[in-house]
Amino acid sequence: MDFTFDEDALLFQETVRDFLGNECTPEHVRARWDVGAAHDPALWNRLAELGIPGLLVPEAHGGLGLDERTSVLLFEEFGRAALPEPVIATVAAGAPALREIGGALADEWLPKLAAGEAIVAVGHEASPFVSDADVADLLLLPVDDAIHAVRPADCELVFEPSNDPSRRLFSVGFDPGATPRAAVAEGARAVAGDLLVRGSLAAAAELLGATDRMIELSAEYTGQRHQFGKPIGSFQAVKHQLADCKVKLEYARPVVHRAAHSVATAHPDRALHVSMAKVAAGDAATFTARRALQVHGAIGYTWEQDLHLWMRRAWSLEQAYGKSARHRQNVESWILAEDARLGPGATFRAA
Amino acid sequence: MDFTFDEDALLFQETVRDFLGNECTPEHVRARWDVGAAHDPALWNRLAELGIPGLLVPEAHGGLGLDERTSVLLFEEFGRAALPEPVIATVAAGAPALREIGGALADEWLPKLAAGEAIVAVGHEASPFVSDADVADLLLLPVDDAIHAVRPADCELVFEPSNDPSRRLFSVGFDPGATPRAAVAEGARAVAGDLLVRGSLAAAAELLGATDRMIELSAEYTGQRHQFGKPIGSFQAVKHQLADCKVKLEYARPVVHRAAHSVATAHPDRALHVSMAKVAAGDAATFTARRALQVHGAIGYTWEQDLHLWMRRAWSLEQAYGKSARHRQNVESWILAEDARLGPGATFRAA
Amino acid sequence: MDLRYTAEQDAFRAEARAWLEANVPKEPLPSFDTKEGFEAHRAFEKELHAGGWAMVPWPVAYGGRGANLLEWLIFEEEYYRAGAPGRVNQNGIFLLGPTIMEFGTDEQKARFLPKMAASEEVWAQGWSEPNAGSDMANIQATAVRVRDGDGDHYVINGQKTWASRGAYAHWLFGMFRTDPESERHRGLSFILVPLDAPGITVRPIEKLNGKAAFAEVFFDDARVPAEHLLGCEGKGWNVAMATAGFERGLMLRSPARFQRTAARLVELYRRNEAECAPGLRERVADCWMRAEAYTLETYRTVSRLLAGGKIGAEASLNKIFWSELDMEMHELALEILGVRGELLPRAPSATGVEDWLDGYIFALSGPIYAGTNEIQRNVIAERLLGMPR
Amino acid sequence: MDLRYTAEQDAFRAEARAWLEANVPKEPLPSFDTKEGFEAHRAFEKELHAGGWAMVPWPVAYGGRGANLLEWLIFEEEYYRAGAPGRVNQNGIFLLGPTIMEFGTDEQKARFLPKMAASEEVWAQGWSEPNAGSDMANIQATAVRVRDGDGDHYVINGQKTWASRGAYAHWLFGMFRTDPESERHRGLSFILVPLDAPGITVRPIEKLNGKAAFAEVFFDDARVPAEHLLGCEGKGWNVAMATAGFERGLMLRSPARFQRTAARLVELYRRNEAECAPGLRERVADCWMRAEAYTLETYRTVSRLLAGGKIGAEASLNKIFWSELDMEMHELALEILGVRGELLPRAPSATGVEDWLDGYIFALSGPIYAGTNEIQRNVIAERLLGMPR
Repeated sequence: MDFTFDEDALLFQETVRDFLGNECTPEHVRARWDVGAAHDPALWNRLAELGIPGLLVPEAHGGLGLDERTSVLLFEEFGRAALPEPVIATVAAGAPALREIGGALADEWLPKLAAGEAIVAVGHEASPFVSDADVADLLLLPVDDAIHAVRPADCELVFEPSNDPSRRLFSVGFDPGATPRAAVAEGARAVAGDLLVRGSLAAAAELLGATDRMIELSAEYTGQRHQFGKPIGSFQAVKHQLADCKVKLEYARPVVHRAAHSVATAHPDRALHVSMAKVAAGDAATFTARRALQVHGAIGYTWEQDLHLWMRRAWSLEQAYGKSARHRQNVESWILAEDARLGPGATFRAA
Repeated sequence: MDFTFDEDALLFQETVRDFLGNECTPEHVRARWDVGAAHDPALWNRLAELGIPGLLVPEAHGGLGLDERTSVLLFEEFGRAALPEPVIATVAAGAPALREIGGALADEWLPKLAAGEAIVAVGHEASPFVSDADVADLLLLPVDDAIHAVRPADCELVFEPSNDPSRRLFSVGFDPGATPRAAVAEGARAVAGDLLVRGSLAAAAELLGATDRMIELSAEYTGQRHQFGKPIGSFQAVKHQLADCKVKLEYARPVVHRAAHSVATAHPDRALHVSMAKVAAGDAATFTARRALQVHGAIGYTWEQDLHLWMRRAWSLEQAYGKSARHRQNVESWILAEDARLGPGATFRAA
Repeated sequence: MDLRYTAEQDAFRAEARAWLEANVPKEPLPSFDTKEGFEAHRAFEKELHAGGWAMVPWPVAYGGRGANLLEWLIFEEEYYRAGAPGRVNQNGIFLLGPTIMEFGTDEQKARFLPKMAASEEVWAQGWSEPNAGSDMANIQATAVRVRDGDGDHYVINGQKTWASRGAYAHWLFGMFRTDPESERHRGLSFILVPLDAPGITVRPIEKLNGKAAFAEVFFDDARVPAEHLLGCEGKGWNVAMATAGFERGLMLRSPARFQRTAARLVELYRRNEAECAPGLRERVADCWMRAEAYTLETYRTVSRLLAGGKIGAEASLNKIFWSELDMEMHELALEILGVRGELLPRAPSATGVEDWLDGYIFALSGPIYAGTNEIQRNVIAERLLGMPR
Repeated sequence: MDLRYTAEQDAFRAEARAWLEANVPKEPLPSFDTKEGFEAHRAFEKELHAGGWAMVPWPVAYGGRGANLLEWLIFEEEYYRAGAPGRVNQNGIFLLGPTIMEFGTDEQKARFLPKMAASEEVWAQGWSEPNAGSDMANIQATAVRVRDGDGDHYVINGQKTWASRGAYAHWLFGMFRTDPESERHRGLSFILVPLDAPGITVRPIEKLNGKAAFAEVFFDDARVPAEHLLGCEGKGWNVAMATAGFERGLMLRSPARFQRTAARLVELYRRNEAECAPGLRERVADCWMRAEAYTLETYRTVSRLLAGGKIGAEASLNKIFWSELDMEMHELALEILGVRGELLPRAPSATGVEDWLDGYIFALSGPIYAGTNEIQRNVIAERLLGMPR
């Protein structure tokens, strides 16, 4: 029993944090918004140099062969930087799904994905939309018992603009009976389930990073902003709002980390653990978005101030890969089942 | 359209407030607790001198012949004083029920009730228990379509101690087929319904008074108690908790007052309006009980300090005549009905 | 206490309803935070004025209808019931208008009120400065009185910010420091400023939805005739406090607005109930009850005012109550909309999302503007509960 | 990261479970806030000690088991799983014991720890004074060092209050002002006081449920041998801060307690679901998730400590999290119980109400004691977020 991360994982996190601190600045994010795009091929190439796209791709396919016990830390950094790249779909959800489908599809696409040469977008039952379908090279679309691998060019894509310009949603016109398909994986219900679970986990990790950043920005701003002759951060009304955010964040974090462990080790309850993580991180982030705005006051309400880059991420990631309400219902069903094992000692037990 | 109270009603309220300030002190309440009783016949007699028992009894039966547009203000005072007398059952619910049943039962009991010589306890569908059945002279027990008037001595009464020693609950062993009855009013479902509505309204009004008193006690105490060299009431963390209580109180008050008007004028939506009142007042009171305790700190947590006299009233009145959850469900059903009239302009319209 | 409308009040309502049904645009106007929308709203305000409905509670002499506050409540109910456009002129109707009536000279009343009523002149607020937000007494923009060949003027320098309607308005009202030696609340004056005067630069600020809800206004030796001083020189704080009271209190946030939102919320829930988590039902009911409570409290206050009462620090209770309610109603609506809650209305799949997202973003500003809710809680504790400063 | 128990940890759990199954009383003991219950709990503590389970994480030399913190967590899980009695000795095990191990002399360790482990001596806390609650540095009780014919002593005067376990305990630990010229945090000393010494009067205080949870303690020239000073004279604040860290943090509120409450809450909901408002379901799930989060965070912290980390201001996060969770779980349970929620357990109709009402009243004190949650929020803001004082 050891809840600490490996040194290597922590070191990788630090590297990515430094990298994004330089490369994915608020100016970068705004520049992407201004051109009406989120994905930046140049930045993606540099992420590929760090091995990010192939994080979870087996070494045999050119990836780093790591698991969620490392990637969860990096997704926290993606959230902290409000990185507008399709990392959840391609890196966290798509690559493992291809790995699990295996065969020729995996052999063809995993090396390209790991090399940063292919972007994968994914569908799942928690949303009618597919993010970043327009910049993807391959779509993985679960229908009933099968996962269909389709080229975006063979589908009709309809842009569905979201409140978060970093989130590029599309309705995908796809007819299993008519649309040409690159491949079809039959009997892939479990793979499709895991795809959603993995996407939720990555979204939860990004939510942690976004929350942390909003708290940081708010503590900084309120430490500088003076009213009534002192920094507003010295007023309890401001302090206590941010303290509450910090409590929520620090009690969401271990839930997300445990979920990462469960996914990495194929724990039979991983879907439950990820639902708990998504709820905890989503609640922390939306709670914090509101308080961060409140303590910023009017300045936080402007387009110019950077705070809303993270507020929008908080709102849209709460939506992504299943809203809190959906995940909470998973938890409700689980704990109310006749044979649920609850209580002291049950936390780390297999089902 | 006039939402102000009559001068007479306001004057009566002031009189009762002064009276109870002298007669129903915390010491009085504690003394009743110590003897294991709530009702004090001596105090009841003095209340009768003010006309309280017969507030809603027609003048023809020896009462004051007032309506809820006066009594709602007095019940607020009963709550402010944490009065442990059976006023809700006898004065607010029992007397109007007898009046509506009419006939010999009313002719016999209303004059006694108005003179302070009879106490009435009531049953209703929102609770399996009957308050103060042991000190009552008559029980009104609705069963199916009838209201049974029964003498307590003819029933088996089992004491069910509550967290609030001022609240004396009893299970009443009553069998319509076997227990001797003073009278039976058949076809009295509507009367039984109004009995519960009137009890809920009075409980809501008492909750307002208890809330007001808890806020007052808390503002007083925190203004005196010094920590870190200043009164703790000067800290925002304390101020803002009490400010939130005050907001809840002041937005519950008009809801209760409107409900009183609806009951007094037999508005077709009076049950809805009373449910809204009970929810608003119950939420304000339980919310305030928690914050009042928190700002008092450890001293509030002792038996010696008076705060808990009102905290217990808040908790037990929230239970009385239908918990908030029950009343909230009434509101839900009403607003979600196909033909509900909602929106601007609908507030004062009859159904 | 009698909570029934009189026959006169019913007739007034019927008259308002009939006019509104005939005149309210069938399609929503574009946002008044765009130039096009600003003018469209202004055109509708002119129609309102022509119909005699622009300034319902104002005296007839200034272009109003001379109605009492209860009639005003009834009008507002009908206005929101009809889904009529937001009032681009609200700074005039609800804030500056009543302030001028209380503090203005006869000349000022005659000069400003009728044009305000007719929406010939639309007003921006100029309260805040970069260092005077919650701390409204920390105003640094100066107005120096100069009597020279051009007459008696104030020469204004400094900066205002968060001027609502500032991007397109014609005039701005605000406080300026006329006594350079003064501090805090003293030495401030309330001045009415034409935004087209030389030396004034308006820079629109985009709010969270990317629209120009407000503006920064820069003053560089801008000259304003001294007769545009409202109230006494150096006593601007008193004038402003009256205006702020109007803002927090009764006039600006009429209950009908929240009742309409609450009714739409119930409707939205009804349409989407099957997909909602079971707990949403009681949250919807709770919001509806709070909107009713706000209505009832407003009727109670109006009755009290009509009986000769005054409104004071209670306005701070209002501010907290409506701003939190509004935010929660919109939050809940987005929750009900589920995955479609994040779509912009122009998204092809956004059928039925209405304007809840934009409304949410607007609602988020409620606890901030017109004095943050933190400031209001201080006021409640200190002035209503008597707690120590 | 490896979140699986080792074979050794599983074996440890099995051993603890077996012992507890054999030894935990089948019927609940009376409340330790009564004299009878105090002695019954003390008798059970002695059994625990005899079985080697009294002070699991303490060194063997002092009567402990020498287990590491992870094993301690496992033991606690089994302890709560077994429904074993509350620890009347908790002030010793979790607070004073670790403090003496850190600051005590070898003589003090030998004198106090074994008797504490064996529950021969039960300890009360003596932090608060009438004017030193949240403001813990405002201590006024004095201890004057006197060397005379009777030896080297402190002569203590003043008053302590809210001394938990104070009504029946044998000893009290607390801070006293040894430097009469000093102010605030300086000049305080941490002294161990036998409550049977002449000049000491203990007055039990009844808490909200009418039981004597704590006491006032009056000191009137009470003499305490100088060797009962813990740590350096005048440095009591540092000692106390370490103790307070233990109190807020890891040791006292083991996650198993909240997991057990959460599991009972789920069970209660399952039994009463038919009568519950639909929204309660998600609140129950939410509470259960928070209890799990508290468990996970504790395992994370223990892993960090075992790897050589330290615990600091994070303890304030704990305090807020568990105290609010505990209160909400009990509130929710009473909500589920509906009209029976207000009944005392001895009421004839109180079947199935268990001890939720008493638990609620206990839980209400959580946000107050061990440093109010308001104080903890200040600590979080200032020390974890770097916000200005």
